[in-house]
Amino acid sequence: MQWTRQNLFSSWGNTLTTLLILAGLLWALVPLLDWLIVSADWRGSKRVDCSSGGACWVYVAERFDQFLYGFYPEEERWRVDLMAVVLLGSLSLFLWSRVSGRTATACVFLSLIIGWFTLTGGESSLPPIETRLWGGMMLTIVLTVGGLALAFPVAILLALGRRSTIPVVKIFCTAFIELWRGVPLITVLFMASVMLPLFLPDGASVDKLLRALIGVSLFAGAYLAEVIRGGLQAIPRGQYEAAAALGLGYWRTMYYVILPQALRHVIPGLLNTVIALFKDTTLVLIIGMFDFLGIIQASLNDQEWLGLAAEGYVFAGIIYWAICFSLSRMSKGIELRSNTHRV
Amino acid sequence: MQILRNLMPLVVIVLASAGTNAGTLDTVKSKGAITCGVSQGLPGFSAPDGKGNWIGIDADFCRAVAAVVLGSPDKVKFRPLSTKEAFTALQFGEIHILSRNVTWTQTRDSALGVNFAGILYYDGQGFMVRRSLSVKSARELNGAAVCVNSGSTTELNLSDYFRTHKMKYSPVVFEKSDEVLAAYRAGRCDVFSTDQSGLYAQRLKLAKANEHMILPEIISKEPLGPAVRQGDDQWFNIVRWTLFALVGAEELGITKANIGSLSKNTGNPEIRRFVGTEGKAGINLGLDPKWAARAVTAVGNYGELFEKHLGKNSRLKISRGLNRLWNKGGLHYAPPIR
Amino acid sequence: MLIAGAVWLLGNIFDNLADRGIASGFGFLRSTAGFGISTSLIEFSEASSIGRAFWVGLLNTLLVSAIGIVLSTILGFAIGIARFSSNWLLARLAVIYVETIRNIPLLLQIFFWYFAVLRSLPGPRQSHELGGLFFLNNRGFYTPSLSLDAGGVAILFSVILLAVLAILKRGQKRVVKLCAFLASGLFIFVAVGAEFSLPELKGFNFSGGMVLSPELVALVIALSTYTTAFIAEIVRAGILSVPRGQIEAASTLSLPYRDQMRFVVLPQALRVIVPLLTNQYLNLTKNSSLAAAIAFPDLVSVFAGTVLNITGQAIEIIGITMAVYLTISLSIAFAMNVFNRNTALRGTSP
Amino acid sequence: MSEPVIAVERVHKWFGTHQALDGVTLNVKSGERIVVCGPSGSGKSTLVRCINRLESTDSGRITVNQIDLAEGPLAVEQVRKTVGMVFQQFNLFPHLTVEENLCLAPVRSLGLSESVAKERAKEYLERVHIPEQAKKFPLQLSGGQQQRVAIARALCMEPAIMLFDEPTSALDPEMIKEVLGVIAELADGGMTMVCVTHEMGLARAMADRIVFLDEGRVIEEAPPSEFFTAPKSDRTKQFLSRILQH
Repeated sequence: MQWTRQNLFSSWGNTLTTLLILAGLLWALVPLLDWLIVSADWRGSKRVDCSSGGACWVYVAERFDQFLYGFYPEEERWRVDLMAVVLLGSLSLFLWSRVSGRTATACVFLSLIIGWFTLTGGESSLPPIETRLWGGMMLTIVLTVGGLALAFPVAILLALGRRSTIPVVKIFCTAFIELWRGVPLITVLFMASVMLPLFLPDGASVDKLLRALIGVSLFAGAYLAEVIRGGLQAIPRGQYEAAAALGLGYWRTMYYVILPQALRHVIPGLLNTVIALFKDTTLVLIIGMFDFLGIIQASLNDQEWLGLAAEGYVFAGIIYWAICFSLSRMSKGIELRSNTHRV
Repeated sequence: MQILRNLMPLVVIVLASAGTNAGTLDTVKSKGAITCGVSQGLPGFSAPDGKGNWIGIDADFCRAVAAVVLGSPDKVKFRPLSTKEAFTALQFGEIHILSRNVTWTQTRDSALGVNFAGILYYDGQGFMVRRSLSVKSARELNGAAVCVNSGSTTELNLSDYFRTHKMKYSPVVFEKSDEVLAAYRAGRCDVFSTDQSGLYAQRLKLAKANEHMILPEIISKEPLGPAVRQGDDQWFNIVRWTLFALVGAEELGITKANIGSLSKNTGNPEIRRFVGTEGKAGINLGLDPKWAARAVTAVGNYGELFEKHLGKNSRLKISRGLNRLWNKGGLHYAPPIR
Repeated sequence: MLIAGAVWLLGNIFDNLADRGIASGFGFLRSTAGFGISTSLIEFSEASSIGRAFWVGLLNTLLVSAIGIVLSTILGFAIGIARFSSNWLLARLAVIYVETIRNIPLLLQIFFWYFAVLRSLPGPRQSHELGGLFFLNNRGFYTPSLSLDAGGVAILFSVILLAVLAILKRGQKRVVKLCAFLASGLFIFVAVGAEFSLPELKGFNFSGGMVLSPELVALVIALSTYTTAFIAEIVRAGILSVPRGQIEAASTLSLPYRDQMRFVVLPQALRVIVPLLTNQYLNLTKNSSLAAAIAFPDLVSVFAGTVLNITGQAIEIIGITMAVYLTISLSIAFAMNVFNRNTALRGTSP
Repeated sequence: MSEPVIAVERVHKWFGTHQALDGVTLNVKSGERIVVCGPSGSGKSTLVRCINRLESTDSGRITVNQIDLAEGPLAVEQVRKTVGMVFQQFNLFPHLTVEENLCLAPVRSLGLSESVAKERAKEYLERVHIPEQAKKFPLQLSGGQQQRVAIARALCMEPAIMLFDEPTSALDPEMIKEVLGVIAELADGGMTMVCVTHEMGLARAMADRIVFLDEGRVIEEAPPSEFFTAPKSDRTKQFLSRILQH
């Protein structure tokens, strides 16, 4: 009672606001929840099972596998599942305090390389699966994780280069970073998909997915570089001087002393870049790839399930939201924890 | 700097090798497969089925070339391309044939570094409208909002047509055809305009297809056909003659079903030359005498292809119209094989 | 040496293109466009040049960005401040807004708004109507328009300029001043004889008047609601960065809450907010390129879309497009830096 | 006249598990000058901050001019208009000039016209002996000058009561003097004051009564003559001996 009075009805202006909001919520939420849950169709397998006028979740359930795997052949989907487990496993090494960050990073990169070969089936006895068949959430994750993995080493070099004392290196790195940060991702993707072949020898073709990955990683690399640079700037001069006094050269100083500290500082920033990139991968649908959003959009034109755009978009929204929100919580958690450490 | 200096020779090699043209035929033979650029999904021309196999007349044309060159229609890798990527992919040798519903125009032939090998389908841009608008002719479309796909001649033809007839229109241009359809379906436009074949295909994707009608006017010439890269005449000839072989076979009455028996026992010299029991047309192409026969065995003659994918045996039910043979009132005419 | 290398590389690429029979150079900008564009701020017809089509696209990009920046700034500040509201419900609602919007991809939101807008509106023949002047349907929002001669444009421009000056100049009665300016502007307007054009239903669509297309509306809504969430977070961080003592001092002086915000907290929070705001403005401008997905003729859609498809000159076109965005980014950054130096740093320099 | 202007009755205040005020009772009559002292963490600042509701109380009652602070926002508003406060950290608005700092509240909350407010600002700046600094920004001034501006800012609201929360603790020794001078002048003018300070000199010179707090409790309350010469409790003696040693 006391709480309600203080927080909702403390003055007449406040009361009015409260009432207005409540009315608005009632007006918007009730029909929404009704459509989403109460009168929605959950069971069945055919279009005719959706007759109640609520959301038709039957369609999502029917297409769920495709939303996850795209056109990846059904009998080979175990590869995707396996690699997802391997990737998650190696990522979780970061949370295990007995494994050093360096080892965990190495494991993640190793699992990515294994993952690529397993999924494509190249250089192994598995039947090859062309990347154009990849799609859905799997493609979204490949683009995000792969793009980041390719971008990460570049980003570190760029960040170091931007702080370099050699003018040419510094100018080059600064220009490179600012160029990619100054243009929209969509033009980068256009560039990668249309212009990249120009730099290759005749007849050699780069896989379309690989091209998108290169585009994504150039873009992500520039943003990551700035995040890492922030971490480098936070390292006190004394650390450099101490390392120099111990006779470590530039690269050793960076590798053993500066980078480990700098990267730990910017973990929240890195995670935020991951979230941004995860959302930005949706842009590949404009260059004709079927990522999670792309495949949902494509399925909206399916004869059987026409007119279910709202369900498709709402489902996509919920999934993206759930993933991004948990990642951002994680980032905030780490930030708080490291702040308490510092104090 | 050191890195750059080390990279320089590599760049030089890359660029130097970019200038040389290895024969496409040799490349294809050594790779054992043809890479074929197709559309990203246009029923009747090239569209993936539930298992990811590419179905359609464009796709089958590539299979025919594969049968001619490599002996098997299965030795094709399909690469779905957007219009934007299509020509660059061909220019830079990522694909060996572009067999996608692209229009043969003078600019494309001369400025884009590609050569069209012939015409597989005589198409023309048309209009689809809702029946409820009670429009009978495209001449009544003054002031209409028109949904079109970016990246083909569609936009240009559209504006030419409206300019010629002194009508106004408002273009709503999307990057992908799925989005064009979605917008038309949502009522954003009065008119959906694209190649007529495409209209028939897209109409299938509408909830109630018979509520929409395709107007009689064809406002453009859209000769669709396979294209190859400029500068490799041998490969160009192979692709072009594969197309002629398919059309020629129909004229000669050679079908997928009867080619087996015909190649053994026929006295018709034209057919004998076609199936390779007489003459050496194939040798000149850098192939063997049985080349044309393999094309027909693999996919059938042009008429069979048409009816299977576009005509009465398909869901599209497009009438042959201009795509009949020359001696039946159409435009398809194959030079003689001799 | 780097530059020499780059020049050499570029030269090679163009040689390659020539070898392959691909046209190169910027000559295509002068050739006739031959296609139509639905929304254009300047005169454009099919007979105009491709170069002009470029300007149409660029102006549309700038239009969307400018509207988006204004809207998202206003909304962002409102929601950022709402998070400190004493009304629990309002504060929660602000949090929910921010956390929902910023965790869903923008492209998805654009699609959502576009099809939501299209679906909720009737066809042209069943338009919602307001006094025969305004019409709303799924082809857009039609309003009467004014056509002005050059003199009229000059007057309009000067009136707007004066109005802006009136706002910038900190005077107590600036609202009154502003109204006076606008009223006199309107008067001059009518006096010089501006021509009104009314929308009317002709055939199956409206013609005449001015129209806001659904694409523009959806894009602006999506861009500004999305950016609002980020700006709200920045505003919140800015407000949190103001020392508690400042608010305590203001409240012991019995300043009303509104004035505490307006005169004490916000001016100081701006020092933190403005540099971060720059990034959001840049992002919004870059994100406006997603217009290509819903048929709004912005720079990417017109130039890197239609023109690229027609001419096939990928290098020139992508190059120009990127250069334009880079220029816009750098100019916004520069303008915000100047603004930052002039206002936000007031009082901190010795 | 016997009615106290500030009445603090058995006030308790907790910060989490820490008890800052433990049943404090204090009455201040009009024109009276109270100095609150005690070791750090004894709750002195909290007490003053409770008087104008910068902190809420957990139990007990505080009235200022017979207005109960617990009554709600309006009551607090009314009280704050008559109570000025000076902080340890000055809390001047760094983005406004000295003059703007002084004029803001009179214009915005008392509704004075700008010219009247400026007149008043000039008058009080003269009172604190820095009329020449009106156009400067706070950060361009020395600490002592800033604190004097803060005092002038509070005075511009023409309060009946002034609260000082360790006004000299953040200052260099040489600056302390100029601030103390201003406070002493105010005291001579008959203003009701409650001042938290470690400056025993100030306490001795101007206080009518000294209140000694420890661990949130009032240990001793006495006129300065009595307080310094004959403290009653041991805790006070201990405190005094420590503070007066240097």
